[in-house]
Amino acid sequence: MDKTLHSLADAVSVIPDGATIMIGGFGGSGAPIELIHALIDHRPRNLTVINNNAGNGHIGIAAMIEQDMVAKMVCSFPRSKDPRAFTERYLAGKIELEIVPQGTLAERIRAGGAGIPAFYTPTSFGTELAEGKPVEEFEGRSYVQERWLKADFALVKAERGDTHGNLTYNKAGRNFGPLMCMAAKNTIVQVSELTQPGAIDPETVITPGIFVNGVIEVQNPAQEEVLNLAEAVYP
Amino acid sequence: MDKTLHSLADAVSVIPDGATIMIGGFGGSGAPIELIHALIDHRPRNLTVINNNAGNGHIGIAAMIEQDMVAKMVCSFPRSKDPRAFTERYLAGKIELEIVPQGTLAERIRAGGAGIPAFYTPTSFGTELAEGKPVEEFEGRSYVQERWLKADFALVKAERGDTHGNLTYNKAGRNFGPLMCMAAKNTIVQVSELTQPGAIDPETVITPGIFVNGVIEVQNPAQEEVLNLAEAVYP
Amino acid sequence: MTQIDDIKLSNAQIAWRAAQDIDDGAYVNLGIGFPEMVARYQREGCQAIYHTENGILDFGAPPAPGEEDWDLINAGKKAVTLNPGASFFHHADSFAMVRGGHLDVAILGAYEVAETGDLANWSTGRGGVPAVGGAMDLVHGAKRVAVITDHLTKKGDPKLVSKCSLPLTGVGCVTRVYTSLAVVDIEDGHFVLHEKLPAISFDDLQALTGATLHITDTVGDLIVPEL
Amino acid sequence: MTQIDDIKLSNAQIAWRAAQDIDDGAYVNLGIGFPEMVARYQREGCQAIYHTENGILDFGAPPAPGEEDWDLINAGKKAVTLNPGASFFHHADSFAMVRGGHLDVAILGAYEVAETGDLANWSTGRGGVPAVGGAMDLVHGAKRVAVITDHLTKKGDPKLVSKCSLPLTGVGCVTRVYTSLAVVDIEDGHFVLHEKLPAISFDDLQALTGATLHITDTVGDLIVPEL
Repeated sequence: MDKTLHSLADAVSVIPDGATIMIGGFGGSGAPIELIHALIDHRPRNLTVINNNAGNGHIGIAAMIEQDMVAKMVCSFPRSKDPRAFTERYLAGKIELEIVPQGTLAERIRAGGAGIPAFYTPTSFGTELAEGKPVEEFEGRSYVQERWLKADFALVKAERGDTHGNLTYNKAGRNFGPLMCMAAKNTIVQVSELTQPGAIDPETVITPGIFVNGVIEVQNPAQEEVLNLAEAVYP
Repeated sequence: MDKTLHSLADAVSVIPDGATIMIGGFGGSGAPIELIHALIDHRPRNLTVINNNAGNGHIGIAAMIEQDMVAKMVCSFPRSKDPRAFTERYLAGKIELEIVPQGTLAERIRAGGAGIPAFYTPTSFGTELAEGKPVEEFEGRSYVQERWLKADFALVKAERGDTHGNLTYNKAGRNFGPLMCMAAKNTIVQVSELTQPGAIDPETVITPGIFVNGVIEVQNPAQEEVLNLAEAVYP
Repeated sequence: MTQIDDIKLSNAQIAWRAAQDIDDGAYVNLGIGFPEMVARYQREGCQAIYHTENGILDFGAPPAPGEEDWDLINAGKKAVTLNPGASFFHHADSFAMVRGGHLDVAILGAYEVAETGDLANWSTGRGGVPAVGGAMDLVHGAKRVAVITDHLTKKGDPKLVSKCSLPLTGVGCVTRVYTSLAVVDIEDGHFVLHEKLPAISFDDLQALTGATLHITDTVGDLIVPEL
Repeated sequence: MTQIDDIKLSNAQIAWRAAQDIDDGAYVNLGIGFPEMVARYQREGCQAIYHTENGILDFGAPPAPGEEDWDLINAGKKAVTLNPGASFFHHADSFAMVRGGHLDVAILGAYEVAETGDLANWSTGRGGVPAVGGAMDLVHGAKRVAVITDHLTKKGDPKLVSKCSLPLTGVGCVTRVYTSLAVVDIEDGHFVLHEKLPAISFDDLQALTGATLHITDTVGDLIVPEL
């Protein structure tokens, strides 16, 4: 078994129009810029993108939005230093938004990966984000029922990987990565260093390979924040 | 801040009669034998114990049962090589049993730690273990509603720990430990090696200290399976 | 009727047959006991990755006697070793793998399997101490749930039945049964005969089966090496 | 009435006051923006442990300019450093800490706080792009949810009200409000005045507050250093 992918273009070539894609990252930390830019080259349209944010500047998810690839964003915080790509299209009614509290977003993704179709959370009870959702009382307190979130694909950035798909992450770049790996039918991961099985201590594996379908090595990957500070634009 | 506990006796002295206690371990792996035996010395009664199993031989949880400390076991598999302590009392109606599918047990404990009062699982649908539980259909499939599980105390065995309560585990001894640390009001952990904060790589911490109330160093801890092979008895 | 005991497969042979359907790189959970035997008969050139409920992926063969590390065990509490690429995780992550549909196949034992795919394998319903372990999770999680079993109970009753009489482990979950006499698929609420021992006639096999055996395609010969 | 602008606390002073209630070893989440300032004024000998939603426990001060590691950021996407004893975890574990009641205190900003403890701090309700982040999780998770805020809006309206007019972040969640004029507790659906600036009279403070200020015990003087 070898899950190695041999080019970024190949890695994302399987993603069709209309796909739902989870993209790892919190702001720029953990954003799989090289995979996203390869996806922009491939240019599927009408995508639903699940990410904590909605892009920043003119690279990464913001660039996907600028290229009119994204029909809907599912996120907790569609704001950034330079949110124009999303903001303009949202205010013009050209992109749909599902706003989800951050912890609920994380838990819905985990639930999708863990086979839990629904769960109850105190989060959002009594607010407009709970409208239309079932409410149930447990032990005298009210909770909102939330559903799992799954995707056709996940694009994730990790630090070390092996050819079986075992992963470690870099610092707070971990964020949604391990959850999204679980919740997508096809999880594609870019790693800074691709190793043979056995090179990662089994105690320190964060994402076991069972959750990963393909790994591609991208040495010295770009950091979204650094690109934005340099006012980078893609393509 | 220093969560160091200075004796096993002190560590468990806060556990009163009637407490609900989660005890880590899967069979002998991860069983916090020294903490359990200190608890036997302290001898609270009428306890509810949550563990995957129900003791083996005449040490650990089996010895707690033999000392008539346990009123109820919550577990998935109350069988072992030498299950007499539990079996005899169970068949005599002297100990209560709540049998929970293993994955549901794990998820209920995680839910307790994560503030999720209830969730839906396909597990046990249509079986006698789902009797009396709400059933709901999602996307054409039926699921059983399960509730969170919490405890007053957790007794857990870890490998390395620091004085802030950050933990790593040893191999498959990890099992329920990280979940139980989350789900108890007061989590007491024995570690083979107690270090200062900073000694454990932040990337490799399995249980962050926020989930731990007290840590005590027990160097070269006993392994339950090894004790049982030697036919050990406690006290 | 043929003397069944003379022709039926041994447990090792049933395990061997089940192992032939496991692909290279498949993620597999083997139930405690008899199903663990399947790992011995992996096809040449195929390396499945074995999952154990207690938090290991890609464990290997048992260690040499005396070399056991009792913190490195499988769900049956037997000592194992690690393959390169192994990982450890806690129980909630382990059952996220199970429940979340990440395992390619789970192979379990059975008291009874119904033509509807219902499985009874955790309780004889006769009192004693109930113990379920991870069976109820596995049957609703793996992409494919297969059973290996003798075709008959020790008393000679069919284990393949129209409706389970024992407490259920799961509803409509089994899709293939490897028995000592046949390989039977479960499709749309029916047993469909996939392979049978050449030495047994269809009618004899039907007589030993508690529900109608359907035939939708050529029935293959169940041929297994001496083991 | 006193000239409020002459006597009211600066944001730094409000943050300082809130910091005085944080114990040594407390697990604390500070909202993005103004609340982050609280970390600067920790009491002598007190070392709180700061949590950030994006998966760090025990992060420290910002790095020197030019030393930023952009994979080491807080929820406000600002670069941070690590203290000894820090740990990383994924977002579901991070919000298990939040939702599971493991944080001792969360300190958040507010548009409005109602005497019922309701908080509005995520949406001005005026259109634009909604963005909630982790606020709705934090208000229902931490053992203690406190707010720091100016006592009045920029237009001079009370931010402490009988009922929030803006979209809610959470219901009945806030238990203490540190304002530019007072420290107000929320108990059983009432504002209870805990401390006020010596320079403002109770009546003047009441006039600037959108619901009745109750007094159940001695009202302390809100005394804060120059900052």
